Amino acid sequence: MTTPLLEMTGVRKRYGGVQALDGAGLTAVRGEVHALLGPNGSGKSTLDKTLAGTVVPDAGTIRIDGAEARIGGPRDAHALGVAAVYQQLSVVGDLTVTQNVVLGLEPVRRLGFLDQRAARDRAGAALERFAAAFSGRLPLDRPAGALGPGERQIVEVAKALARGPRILVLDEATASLHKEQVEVLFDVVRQLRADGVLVVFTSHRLDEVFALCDRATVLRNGRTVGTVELAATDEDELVRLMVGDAPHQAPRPDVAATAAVATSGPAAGAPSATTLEVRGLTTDRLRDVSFTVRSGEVLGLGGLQGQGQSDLLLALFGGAHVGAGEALLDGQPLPLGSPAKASRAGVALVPGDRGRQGMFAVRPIQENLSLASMHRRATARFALRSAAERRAATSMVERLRIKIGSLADPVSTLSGGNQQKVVIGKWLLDRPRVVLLDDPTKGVDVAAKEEIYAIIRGLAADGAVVILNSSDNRELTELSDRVLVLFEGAVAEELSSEAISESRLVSSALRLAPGESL
Amino acid sequence: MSTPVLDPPRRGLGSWRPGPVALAGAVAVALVIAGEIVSPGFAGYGQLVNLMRVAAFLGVIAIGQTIVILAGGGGVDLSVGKVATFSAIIGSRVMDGDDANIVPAVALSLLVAASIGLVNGLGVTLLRIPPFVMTLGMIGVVQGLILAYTGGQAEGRAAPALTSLVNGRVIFDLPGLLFLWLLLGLLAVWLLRRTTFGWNLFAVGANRTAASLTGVRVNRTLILAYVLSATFAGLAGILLLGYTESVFLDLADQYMLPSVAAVVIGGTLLAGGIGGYAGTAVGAIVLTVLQGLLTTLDIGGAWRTVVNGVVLLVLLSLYGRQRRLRS
Amino acid sequence: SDDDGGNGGGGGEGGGDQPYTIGLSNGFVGSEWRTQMVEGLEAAFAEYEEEGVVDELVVESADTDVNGQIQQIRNLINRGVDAIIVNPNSETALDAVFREATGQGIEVFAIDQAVTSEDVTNVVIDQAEWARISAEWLAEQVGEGGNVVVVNGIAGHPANEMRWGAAEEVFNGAGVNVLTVADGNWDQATGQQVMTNLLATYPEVDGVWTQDGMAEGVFRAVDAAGRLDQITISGEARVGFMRLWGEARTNGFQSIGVVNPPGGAVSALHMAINVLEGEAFASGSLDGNTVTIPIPYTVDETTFDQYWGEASAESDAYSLDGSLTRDEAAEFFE
Amino acid sequence: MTGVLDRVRGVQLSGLATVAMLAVAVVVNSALQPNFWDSYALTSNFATFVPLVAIAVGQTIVVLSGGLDLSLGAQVTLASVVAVQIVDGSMDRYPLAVAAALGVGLACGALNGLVVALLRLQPIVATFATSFVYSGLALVVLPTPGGSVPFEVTTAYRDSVLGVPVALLLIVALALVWWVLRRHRVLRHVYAVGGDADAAYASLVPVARTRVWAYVLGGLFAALSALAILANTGSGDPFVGNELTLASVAAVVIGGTALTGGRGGAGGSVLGAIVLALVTNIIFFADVPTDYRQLVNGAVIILALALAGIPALQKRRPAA
Ligand SMILES: Nc1ncnc2c1ncn2[C@@H]1O[C@H](COP(=O)(O)OP(=O)(O)OP(=O)(O)O)[C@@H](O)[C@H]1O
Ligand SMILES: Nc1ncnc2c1ncn2[C@@H]1O[C@H](COP(=O)(O)OP(=O)(O)OP(=O)(O)O)[C@@H](O)[C@H]1O
Ligand SMILES: [Mg+2]
Ligand SMILES: [Mg+2]
Repeated sequence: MTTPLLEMTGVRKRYGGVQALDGAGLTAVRGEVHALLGPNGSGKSTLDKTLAGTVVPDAGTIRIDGAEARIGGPRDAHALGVAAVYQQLSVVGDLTVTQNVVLGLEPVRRLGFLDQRAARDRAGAALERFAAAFSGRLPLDRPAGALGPGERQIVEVAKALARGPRILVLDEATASLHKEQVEVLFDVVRQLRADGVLVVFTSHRLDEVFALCDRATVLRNGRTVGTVELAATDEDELVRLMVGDAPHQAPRPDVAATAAVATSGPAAGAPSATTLEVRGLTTDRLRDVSFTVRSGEVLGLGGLQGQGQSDLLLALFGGAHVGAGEALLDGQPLPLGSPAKASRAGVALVPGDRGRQGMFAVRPIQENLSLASMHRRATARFALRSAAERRAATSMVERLRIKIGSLADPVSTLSGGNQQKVVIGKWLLDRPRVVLLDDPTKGVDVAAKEEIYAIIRGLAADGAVVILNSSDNRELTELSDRVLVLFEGAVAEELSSEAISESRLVSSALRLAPGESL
Repeated sequence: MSTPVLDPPRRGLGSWRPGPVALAGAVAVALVIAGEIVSPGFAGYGQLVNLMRVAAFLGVIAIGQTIVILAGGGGVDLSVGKVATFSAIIGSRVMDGDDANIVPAVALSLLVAASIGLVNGLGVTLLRIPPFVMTLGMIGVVQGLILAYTGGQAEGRAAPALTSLVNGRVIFDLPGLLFLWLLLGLLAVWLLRRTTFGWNLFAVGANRTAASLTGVRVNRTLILAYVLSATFAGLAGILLLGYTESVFLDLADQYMLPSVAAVVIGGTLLAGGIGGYAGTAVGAIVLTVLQGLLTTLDIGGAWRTVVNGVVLLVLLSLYGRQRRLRS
Repeated sequence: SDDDGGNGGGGGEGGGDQPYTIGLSNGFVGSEWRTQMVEGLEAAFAEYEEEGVVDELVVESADTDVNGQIQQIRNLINRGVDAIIVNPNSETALDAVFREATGQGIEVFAIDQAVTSEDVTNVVIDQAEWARISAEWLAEQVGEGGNVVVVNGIAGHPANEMRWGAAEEVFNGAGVNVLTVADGNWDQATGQQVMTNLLATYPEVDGVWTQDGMAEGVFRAVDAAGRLDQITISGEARVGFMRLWGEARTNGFQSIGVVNPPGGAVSALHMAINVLEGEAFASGSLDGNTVTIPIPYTVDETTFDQYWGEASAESDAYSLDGSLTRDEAAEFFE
Repeated sequence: MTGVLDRVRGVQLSGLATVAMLAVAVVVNSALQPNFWDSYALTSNFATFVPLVAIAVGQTIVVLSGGLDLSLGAQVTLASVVAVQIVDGSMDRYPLAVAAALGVGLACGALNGLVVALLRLQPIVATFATSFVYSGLALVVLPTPGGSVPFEVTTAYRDSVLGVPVALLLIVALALVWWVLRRHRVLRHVYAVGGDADAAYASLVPVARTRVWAYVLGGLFAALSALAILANTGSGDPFVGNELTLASVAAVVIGGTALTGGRGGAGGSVLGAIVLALVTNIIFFADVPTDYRQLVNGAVIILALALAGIPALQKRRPAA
């Protein structure tokens, strides 16, 4: 066997009290797409970052082409031919797409003056391969901040490619992409493989892993538990590797049954019948959306991502400017235009962008969980009682099985999946009547996903109105009672429960006539 | 961590690091000891009480500054000094040396201060003027108000009751001012750690978008923060009036930037969302002790200024540091 | 005239061109002293106005830096004034703009703080003399070998340096020990805090020499330490301080207040009118470009009752004042 | 897609808002001041603008990098007193004095960059601390006002070439320097670091070095401001520049640059500085009663700050 292109061994990294990596390793050869898998918080991103130079490990060796590599920063990694697409994007919103693609490696003339034409050419060349993923012309001169999340993700990939890497790290690079964009990306990755590049690929979507990757290394609790040939492995086995030998944990029944019951205050009791009726809702990005949902129902939102699903949820929560239309909750008009009022009317939103919209990274887990509902427990809605707050938060931590050290730790120290549970948990304490979920399992591992599914079902069972947007058609199929397929901000089709299937969702999203197949 | 949390963070013994409050406290003690060495008498009981008394004004002004800075988004209130001055000027004119007028005088001063804070808050939220320049502009406006109100001649005098409240010795020869400060400090800590307002404030400072999408009334919280800032500044002005007994046109102006420095030395991040008042209070003491120490050093004004800057830098590098890019 | 026609008004046309327009440039408003200065000038101006000698007083008064004051003066030039009375923010940094003014035939008078420019007539009291009077008094009180501390204004500020230079000489000559020199920013509250620190670390102090705005703060600090009977304070001629002084007199407290008159602006106005009328300074009244106006009077034990009687109705911030009469001003001219 | 439109409109608007304010200020000022367009008035006005314009350009660069420099005014003071001590009235030594001023700006900027980028102190308080160091040193260098600038320099500064004030040419030159810098890699990196330091770091931008550069450039512009002040005042003063600091921040914001960094440019700040200076003029020539002038001035400045923010207001309306 030839020397592996990349060999990482015994990598350790500690963050305060958290041992993120505890002797992790990864060995891969050139011309390979190597999956890096593991549950949330298992250390995948941290391992990727030690390779890309943004994290300096406490211990461990990295060999590239057999030679020991000292990677003290991104520049060292670059010199060794490593380029990375991070889970947290590194696109600068105020710079144009071109400027982002060449950032840090700008072509210059004499004395460091920029060569704008060369920059444009280079960016154009890098984005050319993804032309199919952009609807119109390549947005070379647009500020990156004006692009949609999927487009931004593509720019990020193009930026990494423009660096001509020997090793390309893709950390959940498909999380914000819709199906076609994923296909374009996969084609590019396959081309790179053919050119001898090593691609380290992390995703929680196992179908993608099987479709693209050759081998997979699995991390658990910061340790490498094994590397498998994917051709000789099935999904169950992979899952078993990821979650360990412990029997695949089914959600505890009490989670489903009582998830929506707040700790203090009257028990929810018999589910009251609630109806949400939306009439002619029109915003910048929505056109005349109307529908009705009843308590106990999960209404799915399907279609290509970016067709207005997130905007619909945001608008119902008062986070978008509403041009026309109204929403009635049990016949009472819902105040649109103020999230504060919406939340007091009993609406909850689990937003799509957890980091930006859902959590307070530097604040303790305690506060993150308490915030939405604390006024209910406070004396005169003002003075907090710490015991009550702690009890409420602890109950949620237990119920959702959030893996934490202490309630006082900043929520940023949790893994992505556990952060997501905190974001959901804060609303469960508020006993919402309408729950709006925007891609609630994005970046969440298999086990946590199942738990979140149970929570969603429990909410509906308790009589809440649930509206769920998901980029994962399987998830929609599994959870929804009905699905509204959106296209360009309007309802293109409504699928009743019998009609919901993954293939139907795909074809409907692409606006193919029913029956016509892909 | 000085973050107001309900239970203390668990730390391994090996990773123990003094929090900003402890560190700032240690610095204060070190400065006092250094002071005693270079000029004996500096650590005497009477002098320590005096230093604490002087620190109290900065400490009270910095309550509001802490609140505003915690609110994030570049939050800072540069108008605190001017507002304190204005409040003292109003208070002095209305009470005019008569105990009977204390209540209306204080009420009017605080009301005017709070309204200035309200305007700051409205400018920052509704007009979206960056706090730094909004409150900077407000300095000019308040100075204008002072001139228009006084015609350039401050009048009146502190009421004797106010003076004895501030300067009078209560127990252990401690002036009433210190007990007032303690009371206000506890109020501030309670407000930040144990009220919905406090937690909303931290949330707004940590992530404004997320706060709004969690149902927090962001603008209301911010406006209240600026109102509180100006009100505490106004209160400090009144206390300063009790201390000096008479006012003049730039009585408290010099507290503008030191109030920010006290907050930062106390470990609160200017980016918002992290910190608390306990640190600020110690920060105010540190700065005051430093000033006292520099005063007693006979090194000439120019070098004294240089030393002041250098020591400030050292203090800041002990704590107020930003996070690294590389972990 | 070298005037390029830009400025209106009567600049550059020589004397006797009534009525005159007078400009005032004041670069600092954070003090009552300055307010008194402006108000005094306005009152004196009104008298001339009634006589038809002058028609407009253009006041530029705002907190500003040297640049801002340059802009103030340029605005006055553009306004076409005949004379500018300026309380300068810098001894030297306005030189160039003063040349612009005189280049357009405008007469410029500096008050309170002398400037270096040859194009300007300084109408000021002798700051060194002002400091010397109180320093000599204090030196006498504490006696040879006595210990004093000093609470000064702002280090590097010309008036501060001039005053302290003179006072230091007095103390050296009298064998008085200066324990330390601290800065009180010409600010009562700072003065009070600084003095409190000094009292703790210099227990052996017998006297304090301080300058105008800070004396009241110093007094309160010494009073709070209960040491008014041991420590002599050089005070100021301001109502606030004099009230404290008067109250403490019954216990034998003594002090001194040398008047630093805001009315200097009025004296300068009289001079300006004379100059605009074409009068020339008498030989001997000019020292270089400086007319030194006498210090009006000094408040001390012997004169306290007299001056307190006149001033006690004023507010605390009121400075005892004095200015030349028109006749006295005329004596400086040929 | 509306996002893009909003954005493009926003960018143009923020420039437009400043230009509109300038236009209004000029119209109002010339209406109130009959001789506004006369040669002396023009020359003297521009002569007053240059120091603030220069320091505002420097502040812009620091702000774009995500920082703030509260010591720029003290740097102006220090650079000016060092230069005036060297030149001491002699034209022969003027080039040396210019070099020394720039050297001071460079050194101060480097120290600020060091404490902010390498020690990672928070810019507002760190530069507040260094401002003590610089203003203290200025007093050491020049304990009391004095020294003189060569007559040739002060005269040339007030002169005009073919009817165009030299000071105006200097302002144009400053804008030109900015225009050139914008085309340099360092400025691109400044924008990236101010926009998103983490992203820039991960994208191979030398973040710390870029921050140091931003403060150094700020210091160099402060030095230029010092030279302009010297030419304007003709002599040295150890307090001369200190109050320019806060005004420079106001000019930056009125010019449409975001204090959060990464967005804006010095072109706006140049106009913003001029607007600020004109406001003072307007209030003077409008004969606002003395006691109310400062009030009106403050209110007008807040109004200008609000107007400068309107484009951002429109841009931000759609949530998320
Ligand atoms: N900057 C940090 N500070 C503190 N703890 C951290 C930090 N980054 C990661 N961690 C912790 O390290 C562990 C590993 O995190 P990492 O992001 O590598 O997990 P991951 O496998 O990528 O998870 P996910 O699938 O959710 O992305 C987690 O427990 C996380 O909480
Ligand atoms: N998330 C919150 N943070 C802080 N204060 C809150 C929050 N939610 C509500 N409050 C406070 O509670 C007060 C009352 O709110 P409101 O009347 O809308 O609640 P409600 O809908 O009546 O509550 P409930 O749902 O329990 O009946 C508000 O003025 C607000 O200050
Ligand atoms: Mg990850
Ligand atoms: Mg409610």
